[in-house]
Amino acid sequence: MEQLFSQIFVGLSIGSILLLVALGLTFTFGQMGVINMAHGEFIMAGAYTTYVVQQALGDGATSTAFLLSLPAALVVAGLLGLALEALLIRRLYGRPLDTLLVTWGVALILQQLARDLFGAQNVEVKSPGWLNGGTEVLGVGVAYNRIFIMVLALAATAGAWFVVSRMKQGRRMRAVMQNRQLAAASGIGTAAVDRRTFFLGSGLAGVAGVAITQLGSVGPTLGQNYIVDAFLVVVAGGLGKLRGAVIAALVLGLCNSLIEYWTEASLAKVIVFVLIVAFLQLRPQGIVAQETRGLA
Amino acid sequence: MLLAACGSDSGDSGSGGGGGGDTIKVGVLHSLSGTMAISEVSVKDAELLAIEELNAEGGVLGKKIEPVVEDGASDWPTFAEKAQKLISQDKVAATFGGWTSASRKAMLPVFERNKALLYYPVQYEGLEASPYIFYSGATTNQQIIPALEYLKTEKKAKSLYLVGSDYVFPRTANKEIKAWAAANGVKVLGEEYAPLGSTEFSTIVNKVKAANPDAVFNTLNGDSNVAFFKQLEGAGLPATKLPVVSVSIAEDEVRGIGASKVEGQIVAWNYYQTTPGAANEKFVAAYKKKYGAKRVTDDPIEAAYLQVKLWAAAVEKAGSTDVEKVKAASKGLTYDAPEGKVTIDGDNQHIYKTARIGVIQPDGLIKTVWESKGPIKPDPFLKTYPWAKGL
Amino acid sequence: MSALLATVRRRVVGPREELPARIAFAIVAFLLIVVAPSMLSDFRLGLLAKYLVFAIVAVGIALAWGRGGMLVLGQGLFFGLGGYAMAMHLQLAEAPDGQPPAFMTLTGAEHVPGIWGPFESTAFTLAMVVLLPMLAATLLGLLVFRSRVRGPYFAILTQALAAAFVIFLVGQQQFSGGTNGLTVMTFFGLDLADPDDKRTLYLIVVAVLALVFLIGRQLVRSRYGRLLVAVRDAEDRVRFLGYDPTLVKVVAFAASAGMAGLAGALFVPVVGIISPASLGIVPSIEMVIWVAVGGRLSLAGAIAGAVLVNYAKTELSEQLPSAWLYGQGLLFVVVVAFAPRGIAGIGEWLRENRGRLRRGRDATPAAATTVEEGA
Amino acid sequence: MSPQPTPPRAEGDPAIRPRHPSDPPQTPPEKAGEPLLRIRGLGVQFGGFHALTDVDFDAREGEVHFLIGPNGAGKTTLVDIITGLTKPTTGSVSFDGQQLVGHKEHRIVHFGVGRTFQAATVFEALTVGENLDLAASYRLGLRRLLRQPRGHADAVVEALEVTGLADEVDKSAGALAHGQKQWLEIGMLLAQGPRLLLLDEPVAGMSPDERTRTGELIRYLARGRTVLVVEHDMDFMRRFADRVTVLHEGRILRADATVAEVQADPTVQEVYIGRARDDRNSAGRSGAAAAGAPAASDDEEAA
Repeated sequence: MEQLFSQIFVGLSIGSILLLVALGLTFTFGQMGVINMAHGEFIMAGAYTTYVVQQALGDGATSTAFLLSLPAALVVAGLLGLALEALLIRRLYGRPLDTLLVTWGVALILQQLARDLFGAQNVEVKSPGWLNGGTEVLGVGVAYNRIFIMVLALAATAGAWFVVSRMKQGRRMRAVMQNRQLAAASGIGTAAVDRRTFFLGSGLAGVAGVAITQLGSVGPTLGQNYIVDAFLVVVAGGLGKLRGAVIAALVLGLCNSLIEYWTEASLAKVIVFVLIVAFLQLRPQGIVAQETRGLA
Repeated sequence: MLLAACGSDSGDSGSGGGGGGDTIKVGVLHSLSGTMAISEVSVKDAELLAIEELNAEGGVLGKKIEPVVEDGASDWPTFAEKAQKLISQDKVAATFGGWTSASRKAMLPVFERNKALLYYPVQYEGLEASPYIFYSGATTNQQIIPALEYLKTEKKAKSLYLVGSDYVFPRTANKEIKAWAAANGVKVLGEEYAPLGSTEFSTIVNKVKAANPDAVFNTLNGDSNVAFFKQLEGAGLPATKLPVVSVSIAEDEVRGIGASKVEGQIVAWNYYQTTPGAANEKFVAAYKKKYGAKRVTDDPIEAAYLQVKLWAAAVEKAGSTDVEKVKAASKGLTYDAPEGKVTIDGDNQHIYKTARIGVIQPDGLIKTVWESKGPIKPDPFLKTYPWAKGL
Repeated sequence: MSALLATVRRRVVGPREELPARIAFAIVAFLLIVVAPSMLSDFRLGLLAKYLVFAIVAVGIALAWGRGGMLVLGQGLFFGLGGYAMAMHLQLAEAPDGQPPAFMTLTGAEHVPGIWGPFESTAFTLAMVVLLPMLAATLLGLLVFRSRVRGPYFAILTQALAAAFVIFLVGQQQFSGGTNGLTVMTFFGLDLADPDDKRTLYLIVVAVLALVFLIGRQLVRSRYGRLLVAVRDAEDRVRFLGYDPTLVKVVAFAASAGMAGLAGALFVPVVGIISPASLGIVPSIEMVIWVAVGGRLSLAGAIAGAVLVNYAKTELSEQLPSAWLYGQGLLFVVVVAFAPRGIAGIGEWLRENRGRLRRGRDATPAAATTVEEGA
Repeated sequence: MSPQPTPPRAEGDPAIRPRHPSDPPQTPPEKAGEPLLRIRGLGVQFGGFHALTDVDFDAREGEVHFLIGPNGAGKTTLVDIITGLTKPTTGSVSFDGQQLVGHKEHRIVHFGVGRTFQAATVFEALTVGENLDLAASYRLGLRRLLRQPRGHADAVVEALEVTGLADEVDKSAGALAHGQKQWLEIGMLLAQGPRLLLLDEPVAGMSPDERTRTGELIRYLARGRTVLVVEHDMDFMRRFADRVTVLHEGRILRADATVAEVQADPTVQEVYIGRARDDRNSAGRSGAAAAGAPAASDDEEAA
């Protein structure tokens, strides 16, 4: 029983990591329909930002540096996203497969750039003291860094939800995503909205990068580990649906941890992939579907 | 156009070439790009240092050694392809290369086919002795078995949990460990593998915790170690409560992981930067002088360095770079390496090595806490161990 | 009026430039069969063989992606199925009587895994090399296309499957050899160390590539080929013409999978090893770039792309490993974003504009210069 | 840029001569036998929205049956249901005794039902001839599809002839003028030899000449077939319809009537005039719609 609780906690913890890395994609992929394969590299950029901030502030200020990295990573990754949107993606609207390949090329370049800037060796991001160690809740050992990531995922999701549904900016965003022509005709500057959506989506990847520094060390290929999972979360959740992404991330996290407990890590990953493919057979539109009429 | 671009470098591939002209060519074949570059670049650096030193002393057979450096790109077919290129196009006298078992397995047929020499510098899972490969890293009985003996005698461990990355070395090593454990009255409570590069160890840590072993034997690769140790600590199992012996973390990896994250962990190797002796002091100084004071030496780096010196000594002794003559001259050859005196075993072309157990210090260096009584004879097939019969 | 219709009725529709194409085919065949083996060293010829193996994959991708609009990011899966099937057979064949195949020294297993059994048979293996990937693709295609998963979703799904396949192979070391993969020394009596035998192997690769190219060409030029283009551009319209787009796509997807499997099977003797590292997300997407560079709409372009990109990789990564990684990224960006028709597009552009160039600037533009991409 | 569409070539062929108002009605509706298409109790909901409610509808062989109604009346939805694109919530659609509901789109085509779309969809990367050939080949098995085609089938030649696209046979369909694309799409239907044709706004965006030409095409098609036309253009309807059914807010307002009956129907006028007034108010359009000529053609809307 205690083991089951333990695994449920692990599942929620994996789920919150998945949610964090996929959150930005619900904007860029889900809403704009842009398949940004460099999303993983934006995560990596967020992680390296944490490293740079830490180096700049010195050893004494680990805690401050870490907290400061959150907004810094948001801005750095967001700006990278903005540049990508302006230079390339803008020219490729309506060519989703080409966008996918082009952004993959950008991902390769960013990886090599990281290698040249920071070395092929992984770099170490020190954890603030309050993230080390753990405690026991209901007989279940919980690490502080995992709790932090859950809280961060929750906060980021709430923030994203707030922007989308409560702010004027967010309403415009939704208007553009639902009907680009109509929105343009109603006087919304769709290009500006696209830019902001992309900034937000990419920035969230940067925030995820900060969290991921607390799991392992930081290297140029860090983003690659998450990109496929992140896309699967968005696809399974239903495009552009925050609610769907949350459910999908948590369900996938739980599936992963429970299956891994009964089998082994590699097999669990394979089984989860196969389950997603099977699920998409039943519900190609994902968990939360947009009501549409016909195909048009 | 394409054909012209491919070049027309024809010629036969004789064995043990590289001797024409004023120089002797040798191949240096490691991953300079891709995921393995992290580890292999340092090893390549060590080999180039050794070559430089040899050249400064006049080369071998009065000729300068000319290294031909190739990138295996962390891709096993590329290793095979580049090995073929070094042999048939560059006609190198010998090749120093490889890190992963997979890259060695990919190159092995190439060297055997062409009757050319490969020197391989990394500890590995054993169960191999190619007549065309010299193994300068440890085999199982020089690293893993001493580490197990240490756990059993010094740490009084009666039960073990095995955790490794999902690839060949951990799986094969764990098979050997289980056989050893069965014969030594030690219980293996579980065996878990994480996908390479994985940073998600919560479930594995939960399983370890539930099993409550006396010690963990860790064959995780590089980065995964950080996540594993962090999650162990988060689950209330720091190094002080649960000893973990790792066989894939050396000083160079600690540099990337961050010493603070693995401080106090136990490792098993044959050489540390802190290993005493004049030969090592000279080696460490030379390495830091050439590559920077921040760089560290470790077991594979030292093995890479010493294997170049061993090859040169064999060539001098044979008076030729001919492969068969070098092989013959290598039998029983000794050399004063940084790790101490090493000897080539004539039968399996492995090296006698001293086993050393160490503990990672806050500064990232490793302090020896136990060492074997003198160099251990290499036994890749574990023929002298009755418990290993079934393997 | 009726005279015009009479000519329409009689005219052969389709290939309009049959002769130049045949001459080009003959020249390339001559270069590959006669010139290359006599001019290149054994090592270089081996490399060329590898490039040509990749070209086989590229033909399949051009078919599925260029013609069918299915961006296949998981060809590594099919390449691997063919490759492992062949490697299993070759390892069994190489193993001395009564001894286990070479990879088992590591796993220490007592018995050859059951799944290896049928691969003792040469006929079974040769069939499986093509059929196994085709079956897998058919099954996947029927499931996925029927629920109208397409475009980027399909691409991501195939990518995830390639990733899952790699994790599976690595984890099932007892029958797959794990990360080490499987190495082979011989190929149906050919000794892979022997230069003459390697030359024979090279010629086999050339022959298979020619065959695959001709099959691909027939597919493209048949009514089916047009149907595939129609499905790419307006899948729903095709449905209302009475065709089932699912089946149309499955055929192209399965054909491309079969070609990838065949290539995988030849990759094994040419390179001597097959391992999960050659099949994952990154190698699979690299396969797509060959085709993007060569020209996704042209089978010949795809072949040229595979050979050129891999040649550039060999050369550049030898001299400037870091530059190659930037170069590869840039290649993706520049070709896909700004020259989606690739190398083949240059030739087409020249042909389309030949008249105009000759006539000068004031001449009227040639009709229909826009070939829309089916992205 | 694009060449002018070929002018109508109808002279000399009585079958595709424009119909004059003085002509007698071609089909005696009351006397026709079993309807080819019979729809009963059809209803469909999207979420909570009732797109169609309790629709009964018949169409007989040889008639050109217009389906009219304001936007959102459910015309296209009805066509979607007949062709299998949308699944109805209730009701049945039988075609020549064959139940269509529940069959996949491509199966329904094999029963002899063909349709066009509001926005002409032809395969732009293929030539005109290839488009028609593809349409004509839909009954071939995979083995024959894999052969390289030689020459054109009679059905393709007929379609070229009737649509006046013979000169453009090797032209890429993407390079055709707008009207020509519409004709090509109709020609593709023709090449398939269906017994029921559903045309969704076939004259949207066309010039008056092109409309006339299209109308003639439709009359040609109706020989031995049933043609169901969804249209906004009242003038076009008056010139070419045999029978008219009016839909409004998902219900049948007037079923199976003649043009004259519809024009005289006060409820129909009310629906259209009310709508025309709305249009005027919202878009500031000049009120072209007078009683008897209910709605302006909706080119902009259909584009």
